[in-house]
Amino acid sequence: MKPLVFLGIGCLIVAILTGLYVSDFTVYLGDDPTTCNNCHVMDAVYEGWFHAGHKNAATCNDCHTPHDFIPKYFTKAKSGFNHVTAFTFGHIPEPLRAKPETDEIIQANCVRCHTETVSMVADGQADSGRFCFDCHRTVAHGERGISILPYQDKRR
Amino acid sequence: IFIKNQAAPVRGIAPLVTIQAMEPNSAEWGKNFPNQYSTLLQTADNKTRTTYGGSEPVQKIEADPRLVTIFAGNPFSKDYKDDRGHQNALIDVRETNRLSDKTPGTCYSCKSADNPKLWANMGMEAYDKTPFSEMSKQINNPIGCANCHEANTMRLIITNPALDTALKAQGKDWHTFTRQEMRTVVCANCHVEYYFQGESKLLVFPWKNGTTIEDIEKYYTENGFVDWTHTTSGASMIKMQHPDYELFSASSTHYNAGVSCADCHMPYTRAGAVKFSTHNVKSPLLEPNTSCGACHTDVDYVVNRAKIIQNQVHTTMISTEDALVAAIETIATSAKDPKADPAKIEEARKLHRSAQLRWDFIAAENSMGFHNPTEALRILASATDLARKAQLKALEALQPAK
Amino acid sequence: IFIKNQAAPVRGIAPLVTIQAMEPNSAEWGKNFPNQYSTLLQTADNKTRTTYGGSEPVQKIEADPRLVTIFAGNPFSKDYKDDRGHQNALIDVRETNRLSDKTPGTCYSCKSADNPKLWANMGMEAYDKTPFSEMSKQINNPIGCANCHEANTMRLIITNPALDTALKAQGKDWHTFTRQEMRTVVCANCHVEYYFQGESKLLVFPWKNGTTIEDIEKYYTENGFVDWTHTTSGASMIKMQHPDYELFSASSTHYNAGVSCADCHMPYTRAGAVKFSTHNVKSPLLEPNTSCGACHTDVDYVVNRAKIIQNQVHTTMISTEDALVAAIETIATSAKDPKADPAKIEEARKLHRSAQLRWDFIAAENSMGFHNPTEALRILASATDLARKAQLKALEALQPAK
Ligand code: HEC
Ligand code: HEC
Ligand code: HEC
Ligand code: HEC
Ligand code: HEC
Ligand code: HEC
Ligand code: HEC
Ligand code: HEC
Ligand code: HEC
Ligand code: HEC
Ligand code: HEC
Ligand code: HEC
Ligand code: HEC
Ligand code: HEC
Ligand SMILES: [Ca+2]
Ligand SMILES: [Ca+2]
Repeated sequence: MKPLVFLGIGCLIVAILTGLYVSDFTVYLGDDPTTCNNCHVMDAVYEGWFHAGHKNAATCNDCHTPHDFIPKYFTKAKSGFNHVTAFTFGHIPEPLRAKPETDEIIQANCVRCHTETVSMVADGQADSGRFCFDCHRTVAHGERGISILPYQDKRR
Repeated sequence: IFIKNQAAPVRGIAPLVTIQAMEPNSAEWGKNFPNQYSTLLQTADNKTRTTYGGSEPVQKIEADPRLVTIFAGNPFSKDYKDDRGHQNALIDVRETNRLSDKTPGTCYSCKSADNPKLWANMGMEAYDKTPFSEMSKQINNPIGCANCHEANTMRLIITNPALDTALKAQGKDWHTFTRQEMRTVVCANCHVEYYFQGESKLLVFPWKNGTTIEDIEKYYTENGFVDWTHTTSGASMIKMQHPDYELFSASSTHYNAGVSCADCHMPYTRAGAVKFSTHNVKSPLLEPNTSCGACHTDVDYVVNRAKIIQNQVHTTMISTEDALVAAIETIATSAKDPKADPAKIEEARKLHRSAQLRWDFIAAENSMGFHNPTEALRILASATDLARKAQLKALEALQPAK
Repeated sequence: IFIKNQAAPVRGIAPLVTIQAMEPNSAEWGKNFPNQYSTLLQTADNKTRTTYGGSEPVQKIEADPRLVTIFAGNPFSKDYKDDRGHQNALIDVRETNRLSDKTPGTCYSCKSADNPKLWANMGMEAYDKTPFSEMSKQINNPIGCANCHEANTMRLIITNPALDTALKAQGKDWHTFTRQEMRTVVCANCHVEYYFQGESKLLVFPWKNGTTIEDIEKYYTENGFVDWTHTTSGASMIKMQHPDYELFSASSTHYNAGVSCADCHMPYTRAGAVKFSTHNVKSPLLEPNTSCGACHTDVDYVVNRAKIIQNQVHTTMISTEDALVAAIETIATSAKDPKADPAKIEEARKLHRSAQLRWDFIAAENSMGFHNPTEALRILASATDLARKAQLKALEALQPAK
């Protein structure tokens, strides 16, 4: 009996470690944008970011994760889990779309960096019900349809 | 939480002086908000024309003489200029040839920052009953902060009681609107179709059935209102006035996408590191980079599309006018004929009214269709059809009954 | 399996077998490209309807009986179905009641992957001269890879000589087009207005003056072409056929923004980790998330706008049809009257032709105006005006000369 249990636990550990290894676990701890681009389903957003205004200003995590330590790693763990399971089991939504929580996180990060600029207009007198990127639609990832679709050249 | 995540004091609005409720003098408010005030003053001096808009007071009835026939019997056949910046509102309403001895105070409703206080003190009924020349004594300030903002909080509010009533009649309460909605609705204080109700000339917006052209026509048909009798065709007419808000909000692309009037007409501008809403309200085509550029990266492309749309609407509108003129003249000729069937002439006149109020909904609107391109063209197409049907009916009136 | 980025060789095009130039059998090409092939086959079985489109072969003349009057004397008054997927092209052209003994081979031009090879071997003139029933023997494959691609390189190419000629007549050479342009132009092999020139029934696209409706009308007026004589009004008519490309490319919002037919009708889909263009070409409203979602974040919003646009166009189109029917009947009545002025009747017929070819440009186009909303409505508005003018002219023909 006992050896079997140990064998089972051993297998589980091996399975988890293999999982962590093949999914390149450690890279999720850092801030390098190429981490995200590890998944070629993210090619297009990576390319879009690379060519848009913020490349020199902000990496993926500057916008996509909260900037307090604990929420940051919680978000990383949660979305990392979503990412890996989605990718491993093939439930890849078509097209990729930011979730509502993601939108809130991004918005907070826009304001975090641009506090002074928006101090007069983002005064919260009433909920404006929209995001910075409703107007600034292309700052992060460039034009949609050009960036979100891969391998396409623009007509003009 | 994240949207409202800044503590109030950091938000940049640090009032220097306290403003009286409904303060009519914008210069007072300007002490706290110099950028907004100085840009508001700039609306006085805008001069540039665009293809179909801009800030020159072009005389429309000279530019397009069909309008003289179309408005026969109405003051608009005498004087009808393109609008210009908010600072000119008072000058322009006083100088127009459309005024007469009978003009009521109501004509000041959308021209002055004195109104909120006057309405609060004397009530809108009394205000509207007072003759225009009489009211002039109490009106000193053009459009200003008090028309759009609550003092000190700077919240956008509805200041025109007619709008409050019109929204209530549709079961809507503007106090529940989001900030983004207010950035549109605050313009509806003025940029809307209106009429003067009854003897007291009370300002009313005809929205009880809704705000589409069909809803508005139904409203006027039900309550029997007539603006004037067309002196050539004899039809009982409605004059439409600046239904910018109604056309825009009729499910246009931009309205449905949550874009507001202020997004295009009061885009953010920078003064130093801080951005604020420019209060130099004018044609967005004069500065499309700020106006359209935040949302549309390829500004040349959108400006070009806007031109194409305006040209399509303009061509169609001119065809509608030709059809209206033909209808008016045919009705006049038939009506003079003693053999004409009076019932059919009456039908022709009703068709003329229906056609023209549709056309005017688009013609009196100020964007040459851009605010809602497909709705504008749909309405013009049906206006043309109705005008031609009026003409056909007038001819039919001369046919011997079978 | 999917875990890491796939190595380059597995992602790209690694041909297993070499394909003969212009190979008519898509199954052969399918050995190299199973995803494209299997999705192409799916076009055989699409059945779902949308409000104005989809893949059911709805009989339009039953759904809208005005069409029987409008097409009086033309085969379209007998059989006019909604189109369906590319795999059905051969079945549908063979089964339609529009065929007669005189139908030329030309009717196969847009229905089969056998064409490129046949045109190369026998020349288009000979192909078009051969009677339809005769050509049937050599046509075995529905639309397939050879209609759009060069073998092995898989480059998009123009395979229909009529398109090559039409572009040349405008001074354009498709070899210089970008890949994104080809993603639209390849559809223009077929989704365009055409006519059969002269006795040999040569396939020609009427684009010498340009591709707007006004350009096309001018072309037909200049060369005197007549599709058929309207049996009720007696007018010399033009039947428009599927000008999807012409309407879309008339400065529509999406065309000007650089969007191609394939972006909406062949969006990228994923099979495993591989992305490819779906070849199951159909209504994008059936899968808006993949189709519109690639560019628009709020898919519900755009689908809703598309519905609003289609409804506006449909309402307007029905008014145009009512006007056309009225014109046709009035001309017929007047023409029978011995007192009618024949010159005026002729003018009325010309107006009928002009009105109807405009209406048909939008009616025969397949998106209920969505491909170019404002242009569609502009054209319908002028079609209505012209139809009513035709009716007025026919009445005028009965008036005693002054
Ligand atoms: C293992 C492959 C992979 C890696 C590495 C990866 N992603 Fe993703 N990403 C995906 C997949 C698959 C989805 C779609 C699944 C979903 O919507 O949850 C996705 C969806 C997203 C979304 C949209 C959904 C949401 O959560 O709002 C965002 C934003 C995102 N990724 C950001 C990132 C960032 C930032 C990184 C780097 C820190 C990253 N991704 C790394 C595979 C990956
Ligand atoms: C400057 C801020 C910023 C940076 C830097 C940034 N993003 Fe984003 N990201 C956004 C915004 C804004 C959106 C759109 C959210 C929306 O429209 O709801 C977005 C959306 C996404 C989405 C969802 C796709 C979509 O179109 O909704 C993915 C996936 C994503 N980002 C991944 C990344 C990756 C990977 C990187 C780094 C290569 C990155 N982002 C860098 C701001 C940023
Ligand atoms: C990590 C800090 C950071 C974050 C997060 C960030 N920005 Fe920026 N942003 C910058 C910096 C630094 C620049 C100046 C970049 C330059 O000039 O190259 C900039 C430039 C801009 C500009 C002007 C340049 C352009 O591309 O048009 C806009 C607009 C802007 N940001 C909006 C946003 C919005 C909207 C978000 C959230 C989606 C955001 N930013 C998130 C740091 C940030
Ligand atoms: C209603 C549309 C709109 C919204 C919402 C909006 N912006 Fe802007 N923003 C603009 C416009 C227009 C400008 C251009 C001002 C100029 O260049 O004069 C601008 C300018 C900026 C700039 C300066 C760019 C530069 O070139 O230096 C930054 C940074 C910025 N916005 C960030 C934000 C952030 C952060 C938010 C959310 C709190 C936000 N914006 C919300 C319209 C908007
Ligand atoms: C998406 C951008 C946009 C929105 C939103 C918008 N407008 Fe406009 N507006 C325009 C354009 C473009 C013109 C045409 C200007 C021209 O022809 O020069 C215009 C013209 C006008 C004019 C005439 C200006 C002139 O030059 O004489 C007025 C008045 C006006 N709009 C008021 C409004 C009101 C009120 C609202 C909201 C109910 C609104 N607009 C919403 C873009 C917009
Ligand atoms: C208190 C009434 C009132 C309010 C509120 C109001 N307007 Fe006006 N608006 C006017 C009048 C009156 C004029 C014409 C002034 C003239 O021609 O002398 C005008 C003119 C304009 C013009 C033409 C300017 C030009 O240079 O041609 C634009 C654009 C405009 N308004 C947009 C707006 C927008 C956008 C809002 C809301 C943010 C708004 N208005 C709110 C009354 C108002
Ligand atoms: C419900 C608000 C409202 C009322 C009431 C109103 N106006 Fe206006 N007026 C406007 C707006 C908005 C504009 C700018 C838009 C336009 O001209 O279409 C304007 C523009 C004008 C202009 C300048 C452009 C032109 O048409 O020559 C004059 C003059 C004018 N009004 C006179 C009057 C007179 C006279 C009355 C009374 C019969 C009146 N207004 C009542 C809102 C109003
Ligand atoms: C025609 C209507 C109108 C008038 C008149 C007007 N405002 Fe505004 N104002 C607006 C709108 C719309 C906004 C945008 C509010 C928002 O985004 O919530 C605004 C915003 C503001 C803000 C917030 C910061 C910003 O720039 O977005 C201040 C402060 C302000 N106005 C001050 C003034 C002052 C001072 C005056 C008079 C000198 C004035 N306004 C006159 C319509 C008006
Ligand atoms: C606050 C954001 C915003 C502003 C400001 C804005 N737009 Fe748009 N515009 C949109 C959105 C959202 C759409 C809908 C299509 C989409 O989802 O991309 C759109 C669509 C359009 C279209 C396609 C619709 C059609 O009928 O062809 C044109 C053209 C256009 N805009 C022109 C302009 C012009 C010109 C201006 C400035 C006067 C402007 N826009 C200002 C957000 C905006
Ligand atoms: C921006 C997206 C878009 C583009 C680009 C586009 N279409 Fe469409 N197309 C649509 C929509 C939406 C419909 C309406 C479908 C419906 O009503 O179900 C449609 C309908 C059609 C139909 C009829 C489909 C049916 O359901 O019966 C055909 C055929 C067609 N398009 C061909 C073309 C061709 C050829 C081009 C290029 C010249 C093109 N389309 C470009 C979106 C597009
Ligand atoms: C070789 C000629 C040819 C080419 C090339 C062609 N089509 Fe078609 N298409 C047809 C024919 C014929 C039909 C109708 C078949 C039937 O009804 O049996 C059709 C039908 C369609 C339909 C209606 C499908 C449905 O289910 O209702 C769409 C959408 C369509 N085509 C889009 C396109 C697009 C987009 C392209 C270019 C990428 C294209 N077509 C290229 C000939 C062609
Ligand atoms: C220039 C290319 C072209 C030529 C030539 C052509 N067609 Fe088509 N045909 C199409 C396209 C594209 C469609 C799908 C779009 C549509 O139905 O509007 C189609 C659809 C059809 C359909 C199915 C829908 C319907 O209308 O019932 C039939 C049947 C058909 N064609 C018969 C014919 C006949 C018969 C001829 C010769 C008189 C012919 N076609 C010539 C391109 C062509
Ligand atoms: C109706 C026209 C049409 C037909 C028929 C057609 N294709 Fe395509 N095909 C296209 C278009 C458009 C593209 C997009 C090309 C691009 O993006 O450059 C494409 C792309 C491709 C690609 C490139 C990868 C991709 O998916 O984008 C391959 C491989 C391909 N097709 C194979 C085939 C095969 C095999 C067949 C026959 C089974 C076929 N095609 C039939 C129009 C067609
Ligand atoms: C390849 C990119 C792309 C695709 C795919 C696409 N669009 Fe668009 N769409 C655009 C662009 C670009 C504009 C122009 C406005 C802008 O610049 O934001 C636009 C504008 C629009 C507008 C506003 C124009 C108007 O006339 O009201 C609507 C509605 C719209 N799209 C609906 C759709 C629908 C429905 C689909 C799918 C059938 C679709 N789009 C697919 C890129 C695209
Ligand atoms: Ca003006
Ligand atoms: Ca179909």
